[in-house]
Amino acid sequence: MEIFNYSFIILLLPMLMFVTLGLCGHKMSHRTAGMLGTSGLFIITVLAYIVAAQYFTMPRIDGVFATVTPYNFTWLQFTESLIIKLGILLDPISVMMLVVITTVSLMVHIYSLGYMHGETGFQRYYAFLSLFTFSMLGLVVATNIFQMYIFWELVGASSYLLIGFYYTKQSAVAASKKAFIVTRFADLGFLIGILLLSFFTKTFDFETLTNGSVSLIDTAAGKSFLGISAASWAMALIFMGGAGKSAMFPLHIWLPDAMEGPTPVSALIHAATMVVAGVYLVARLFPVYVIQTPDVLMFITVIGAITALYAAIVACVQTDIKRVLAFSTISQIAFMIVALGVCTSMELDHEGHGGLGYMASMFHLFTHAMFKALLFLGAGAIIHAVHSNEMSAMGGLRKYMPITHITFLIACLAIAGIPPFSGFFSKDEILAAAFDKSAFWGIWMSLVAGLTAFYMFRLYFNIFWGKEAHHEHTPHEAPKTMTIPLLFLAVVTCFAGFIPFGNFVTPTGLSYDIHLNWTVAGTSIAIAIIGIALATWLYMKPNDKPTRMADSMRSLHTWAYHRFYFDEIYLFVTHKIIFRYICAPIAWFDRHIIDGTMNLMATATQWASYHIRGLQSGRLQSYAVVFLFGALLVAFIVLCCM
Amino acid sequence: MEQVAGQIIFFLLSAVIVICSILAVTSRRILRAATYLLFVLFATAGFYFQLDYHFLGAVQITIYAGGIVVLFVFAILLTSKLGEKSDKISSTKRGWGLLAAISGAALCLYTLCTHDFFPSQYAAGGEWDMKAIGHMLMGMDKYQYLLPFEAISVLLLACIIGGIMIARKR
Amino acid sequence: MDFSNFLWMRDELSLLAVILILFLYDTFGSDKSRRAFSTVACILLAAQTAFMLIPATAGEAFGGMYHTSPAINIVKIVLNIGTLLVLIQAIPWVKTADVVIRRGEFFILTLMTLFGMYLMISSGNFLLFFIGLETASLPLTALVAIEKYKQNSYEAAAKYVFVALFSSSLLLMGLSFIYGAVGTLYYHDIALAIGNVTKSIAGSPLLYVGIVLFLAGMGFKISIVPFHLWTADVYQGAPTSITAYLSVISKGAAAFALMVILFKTFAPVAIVWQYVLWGLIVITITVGNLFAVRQKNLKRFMAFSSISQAGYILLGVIAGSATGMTSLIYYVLVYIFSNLAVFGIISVVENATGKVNIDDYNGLYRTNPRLSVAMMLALFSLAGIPPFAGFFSKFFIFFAAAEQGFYVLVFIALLNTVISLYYYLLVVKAMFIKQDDCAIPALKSDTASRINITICVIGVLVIGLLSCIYTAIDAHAFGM
Amino acid sequence: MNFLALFVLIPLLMMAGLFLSKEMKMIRTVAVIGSTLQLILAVAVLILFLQERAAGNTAEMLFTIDNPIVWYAPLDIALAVGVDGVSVAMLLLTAIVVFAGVFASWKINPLPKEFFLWLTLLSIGVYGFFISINLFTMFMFYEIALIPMYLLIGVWGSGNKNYSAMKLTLMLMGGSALLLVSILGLYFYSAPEGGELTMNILEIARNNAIPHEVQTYLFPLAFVGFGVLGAMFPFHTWSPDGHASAPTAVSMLHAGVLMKLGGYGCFRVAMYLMPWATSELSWIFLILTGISVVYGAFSACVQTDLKYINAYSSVSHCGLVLFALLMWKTTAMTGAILQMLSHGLMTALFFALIGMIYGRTHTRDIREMGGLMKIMPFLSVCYVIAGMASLGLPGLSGFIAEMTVFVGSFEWTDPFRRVLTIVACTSIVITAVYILRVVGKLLYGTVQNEHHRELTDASWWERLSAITLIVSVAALGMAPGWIANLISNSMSVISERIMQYI
Amino acid sequence: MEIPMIYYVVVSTIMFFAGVYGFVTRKNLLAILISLELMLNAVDINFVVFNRYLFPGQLEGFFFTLFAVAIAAAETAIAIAIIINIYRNIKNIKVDNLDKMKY
Repeated sequence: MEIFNYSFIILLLPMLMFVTLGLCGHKMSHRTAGMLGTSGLFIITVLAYIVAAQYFTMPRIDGVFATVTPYNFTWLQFTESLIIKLGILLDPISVMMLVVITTVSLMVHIYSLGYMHGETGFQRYYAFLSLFTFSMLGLVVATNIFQMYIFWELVGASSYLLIGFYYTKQSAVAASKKAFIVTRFADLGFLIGILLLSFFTKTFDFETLTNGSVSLIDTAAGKSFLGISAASWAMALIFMGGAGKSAMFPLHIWLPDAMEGPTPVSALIHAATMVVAGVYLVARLFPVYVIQTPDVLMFITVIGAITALYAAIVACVQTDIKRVLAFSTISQIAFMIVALGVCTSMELDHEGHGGLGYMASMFHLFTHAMFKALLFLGAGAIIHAVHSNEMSAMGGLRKYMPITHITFLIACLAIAGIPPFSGFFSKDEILAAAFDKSAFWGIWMSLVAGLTAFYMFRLYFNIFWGKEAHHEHTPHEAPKTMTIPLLFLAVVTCFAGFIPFGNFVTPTGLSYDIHLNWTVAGTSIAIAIIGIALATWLYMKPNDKPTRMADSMRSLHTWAYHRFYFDEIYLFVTHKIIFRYICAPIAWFDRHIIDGTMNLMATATQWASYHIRGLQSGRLQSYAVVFLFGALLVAFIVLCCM
Repeated sequence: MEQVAGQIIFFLLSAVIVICSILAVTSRRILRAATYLLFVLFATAGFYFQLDYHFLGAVQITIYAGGIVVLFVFAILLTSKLGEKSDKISSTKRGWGLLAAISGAALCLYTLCTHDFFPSQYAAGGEWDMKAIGHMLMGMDKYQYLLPFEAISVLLLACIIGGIMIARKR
Repeated sequence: MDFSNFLWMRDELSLLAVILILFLYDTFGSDKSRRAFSTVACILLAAQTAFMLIPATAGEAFGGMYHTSPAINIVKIVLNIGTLLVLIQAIPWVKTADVVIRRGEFFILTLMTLFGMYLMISSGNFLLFFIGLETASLPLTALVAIEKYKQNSYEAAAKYVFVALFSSSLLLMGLSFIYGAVGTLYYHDIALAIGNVTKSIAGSPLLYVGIVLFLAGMGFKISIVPFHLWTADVYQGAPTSITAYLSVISKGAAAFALMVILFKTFAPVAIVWQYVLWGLIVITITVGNLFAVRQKNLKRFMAFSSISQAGYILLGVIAGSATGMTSLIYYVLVYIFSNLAVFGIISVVENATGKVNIDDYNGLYRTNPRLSVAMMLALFSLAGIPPFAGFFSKFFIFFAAAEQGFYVLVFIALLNTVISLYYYLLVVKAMFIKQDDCAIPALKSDTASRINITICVIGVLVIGLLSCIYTAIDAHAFGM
Repeated sequence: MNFLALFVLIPLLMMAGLFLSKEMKMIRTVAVIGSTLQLILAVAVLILFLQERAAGNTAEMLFTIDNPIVWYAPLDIALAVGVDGVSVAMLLLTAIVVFAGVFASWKINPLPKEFFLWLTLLSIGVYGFFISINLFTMFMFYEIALIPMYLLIGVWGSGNKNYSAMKLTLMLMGGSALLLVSILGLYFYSAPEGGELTMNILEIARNNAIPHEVQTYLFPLAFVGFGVLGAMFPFHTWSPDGHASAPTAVSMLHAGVLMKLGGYGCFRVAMYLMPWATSELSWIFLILTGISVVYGAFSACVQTDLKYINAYSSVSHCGLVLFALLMWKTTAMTGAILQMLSHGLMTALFFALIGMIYGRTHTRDIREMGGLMKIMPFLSVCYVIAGMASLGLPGLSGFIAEMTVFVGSFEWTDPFRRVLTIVACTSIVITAVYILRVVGKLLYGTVQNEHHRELTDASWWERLSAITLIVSVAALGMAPGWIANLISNSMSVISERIMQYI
Repeated sequence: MEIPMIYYVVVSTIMFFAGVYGFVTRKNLLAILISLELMLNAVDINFVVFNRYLFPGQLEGFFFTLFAVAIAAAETAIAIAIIINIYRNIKNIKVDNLDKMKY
């Protein structure tokens, strides 16, 4: 549609920023580079808002916001039907994502001006940020699954580059490697899933896939593997890609380590945007999942639920504040995943609520992006002040950093689900959807919500209250560049819950008025308050209750502290098994057996050469004997054969 | 009668050839070996006479006995002391020799004996006329041998030059 | 008497004239005038070669005793070119004090062996063939011993003469068997007799054994395994020029003669000799290669290389077709240039420094780049690397063999080219890659060597690219 | 002659020029002018080709000569040339890599003249191979391309160079031995009974007269023959040693271009001419190449020598080329060619960078290096880009190639091919592992050796060399459409030929 | 009774292989040469006998023998020249001394 012709700038500009900063950045001053990047992003943000405004003010067709594809050109044609196109697809969720990404990214850009001040590689940092923004925007506006995969890989790479930004630090390098390889492994599943899906449906196009014109079930009918139908395999494998990016159990191990990156990066990539790509992916293909492969959706629910609980438990005992936030992120994303998983149909109106989870999930995605970015940026400000990630180095900071304190508290309240902060509304919808599906999931998720409130306030109290740690120099409030984003996000967090989200994003596209189910809401508020109260009791004032409690649940605590030893298992499998029992033997095999065979041929030639030298004895008469016997032998053979 | 005499002469010659051949290759005195060779060559000439190839027999005696054996004797006298006995042959060497000789002989005899020679009868053509032989040697047609005759002269010349070149001191 | 018979023999007669002139010149020329002897000999041979270039027609003389045809004429020209190159190459060597007194004999005997080869190739009768064979080998024994006070030289000569005599007696035995089985020694008549089904000679063991013994005798000349054992010792012991002559001319002539006889005479029993040759080719190439791999002495190395090359040459024989003949002649031609280039360089180095080991060539490129490059080109040609002539000749000979369906044989031969490449590369490695502080110093070669090596290198570079040579041979070749 | 012959003539003139030049400056000038001309020529051919196609010329091969110059008439050896989309792409690849290679060996020592002479000879072989459509000339150029390797590695190489050079040469020659047998066989069965035998690939294909049982023998010979050069398991072992020992430009040209001869030959000779055998026997080679893909990647994971890592990675990538070819769906085969191009460019880049790093640190052991990003940022960034290309980052060439291969291979429905495809897919993960391992150890982290701190970053010629390749990699990765079309048009012909046999 | 041809052939074969035995076992070069003469002579008998018994119409075997005898003489001459040369160099003619070049 022509009114969105300018939308390509949203993609082009960050790309240009990346190229400019990447190629010429080292010649610029820090200030120029930072300002260039930020102002570029500002333009994009404005454009994204204009797009959103225009899109959502468009007249609805049959009560639905039309899907708009302003650009879609052929990039690479595989076959007649399988074509990778690059284009821009605007529909409610992609427009919503555009807003989220640009907003958070802009905040992070501004914030980084202060946070990264004076770092070497400042220009590089902005270049990578631009690259990430570009990739992420490309991902959300993808018109087809292959375009999504392309940008999916690109966000992975930019995440790799940003996590490893402090490349002289061994742990950062290791973390970046881990993040990339784990997600890459998940992407393998994604790729195979795409291949399967496209093989059966003969298309990559999201529109074709989701508007019901091709049916995966029909085309893949009768094909099964290990008792599971090909359609389910395809969709489950695609989800595997999403699970990797969204750090779902058991592919979550990279995310806590990814906190080695600069904190704004964590806020942008590992909290607000990239990690929700998995959710976005499932949401994109939601019609396929919900209509054609509900069994996969069930599987998704289970994975999400396990992850949510697991991450929440682990988050309760971590001492590195960024890790707490990381596990909290995992847990919250799991909420979104569960919300999608519990959907039973596309319907979301007065007759049926089967699609409520979809709306809830997207809503939570939106709110979570804001308050989690806020949390991370706040944490960044704190780390900036105390130069440490450990809780033990903090405590009592509320006096020194009032703005940070307030904004952090708002975010904590939001994530804990206390009204009227945004988190309450979205989480409430999720719980409602879960209860809709079955009471089991509802209770389970409510429990996790309670844990969320607990660990968030444990974090909050440990940082801002409790015993004051010894500081080498007094912590001070962050500079303006850092506080402005905090304040902005805090404002958003406060009011985002009142956005009539259901009017914009629903599975069918039909408008839906969110109405709070007060039973569910009440329960969730109660649980949240219990959690907060517990945290207050334990952590508000310095005391030995936490230690005692940890002692009373020693083994659980240890296991949780070590994240249930998943890293160790992975390390064991990769280093001890794959490296030692696959790679090394193959390398050995290659050098000694394959190569050995080749060398053996050479050696055998030499050996033969050495051992037949006696033939050439130098003695005339033995020559004659050989001569004669040679002739006789030939004659004999001829006589025998003829 | 004549046939019987011929047979007796044949067996006599054969015996001389066989015995002297063996002695020629086993005698440890080199001069004796040369002498046995001479006997063999004479007996061969006898064969030729018996087969009515008198000219060939004469050539055999002239060239071999008159030429080659004399050459041998000169060479032997030049290179070895009189009465010198050569060393004993090692048994492996003899074993190889015997094996070579016997297996070779066996194979050749087998093929010769199994072959069905097609006229397989002695055709008493009698003695060829010397003039005819001379014409054949000098003729240019089929079954005439001017060209080999000329060619062998080149060979002999070459051997003379070569032999002199090697044998002379300078 | 029809003396016009001799007109068919213009090649032989002109060669004899050259020999005679040289003989008289050597005998009656003054010491001073004989200084130009080498040059004169080369010029005369060149002139004779030029004379032979006049196209010949096919025909036979002396009642079938003597044959000639354009193909045979081409072979003789090829042999002449080779001999000419050997003679040019020998010029600096015959100037050395030890040999100069035997200079006349060297040239005359060499040309006489060439005459013998002419007869071998042109004969139509086993008698003439045998005389030619002996003419081609007996003077060579004298030539091998030409440096008669050197241990290697006389040892080589003794080995050569005794093995030659042994092999020719076996060959004679074979011929006698053939004679006994067929009743004639004329090629044409033998072919008719064997081809005559009613006589059923073709199934006779006597004939087969005769052919095998004949092959063994020829195998000696071509140095086919297991009749090759003299080769290495003789090549090593003989003066380099003689080795060169033995390895290319003598071998090439014998191979061609063998081919002509097998084609013309034993075509009806082709299956027998083809199978025999099949086996012989395989072991020849393989054993030659295996021995070559571990040689230190370059001349001995070239001996084994030439043994394995003999196996390749026989691929043209086994094909038994016109293509086979073409590719064989072509192969020999290329082989002459490549091998003589190598021997030319060996003799330049040997004459100047007395070094013949491969290790002595370490670092040669740094001191003598041109020699090294020439050597490398020649070795690559021998190994069959494009774009040098050897690649084409190898390809064509494989082509000929494959045309007749000998794919397995071609395959084995090809695998052996890998081994052969290995040892040729060893020499290249010595020259180009290895470093040596006491490398052979920069040499100044004389005009004759330069001419020789230049001609050879040009030949190596050009023969393959000029298809007209192959086409010209192909136009006259004949098959079974 | 038509203008394709310039591909051979220009290098020949270049050799003449090099031969006559005396000093370093002159040598460089000649080399640069020559390689630039080649590049221009390759681009020109590409443009002309596209124009012809756009003009509706749908002949299988373009720029063929109507009456080829007959060279050896009795054997039907003619100087027949012609190009299709694949050859054009390959010519361009060669020209680019040669161009980059000249700059990468700017300071070659000792014997610079000889080095460039050999390098040029090598490129003649490669160009000649790609433009030939006569089996004989193809084979001839193939061998011409092989032999200079020996001296290039032997004289200018490093490490265990004698062994490597010999091994490489002999193994490749062994491969060409197999090849020759199959070429002879192809010729003798090239026409139906009584027809005129031919060496011309197009005519052989047109006749399509090779009996099936003959194909059964000839196909494996031809495929393995070329497969050796394509580093097919288990005939790949020349590659790690050879690449490790070769000098920079030679590794570049060898891995970048020469190995492509293998893949190109595999489809142009083995598959195109023997479609029946391809459809019958491809499963054997699919298994072997499938093993190559994974095996190479796994082996690369534990290597410590930079060049070994890259060589094994080449085994893996080139295995994917052959793998995709054997899937003989148009898409898969197109992917194979894209993979050839991609691998050619990025591996050349890799080797160039490794050479440059080695030239400074004098070690290639990743355990002895670290933190190079600080010391030589340009080279390090290039290395990261090369690594990203290798592990298939979108936007760089590796991605589109791999994806095309996988999508193409996935068109098969039988479980055998499907499982193999999935196995091959796993290589993208393993590739990531070893690439990141190297990047992590080599470029990131702290400086291992204090002496390395004094090292300098790339000089202008090194930059030029690397940038040329990076631009090509990125161009291919970002705008693959046109080149994929170029290739798939040519590939569909072959694919359809084989398809008729199932 | 006429003497069967095969008798002659048997004798010649025995002579030939006696020569082979001598060639292989003798140490003195001259003795080896003597053995060679036996071999050559044996073949001559073959030719003559085949000619006389089987193909008496032409004298091919006869002439072959004639020329072979001449060639044998030439061969002997050259061989003896070489042997004498060896004697001049090392003062003996033991074949064992001729194995300096090997392998």
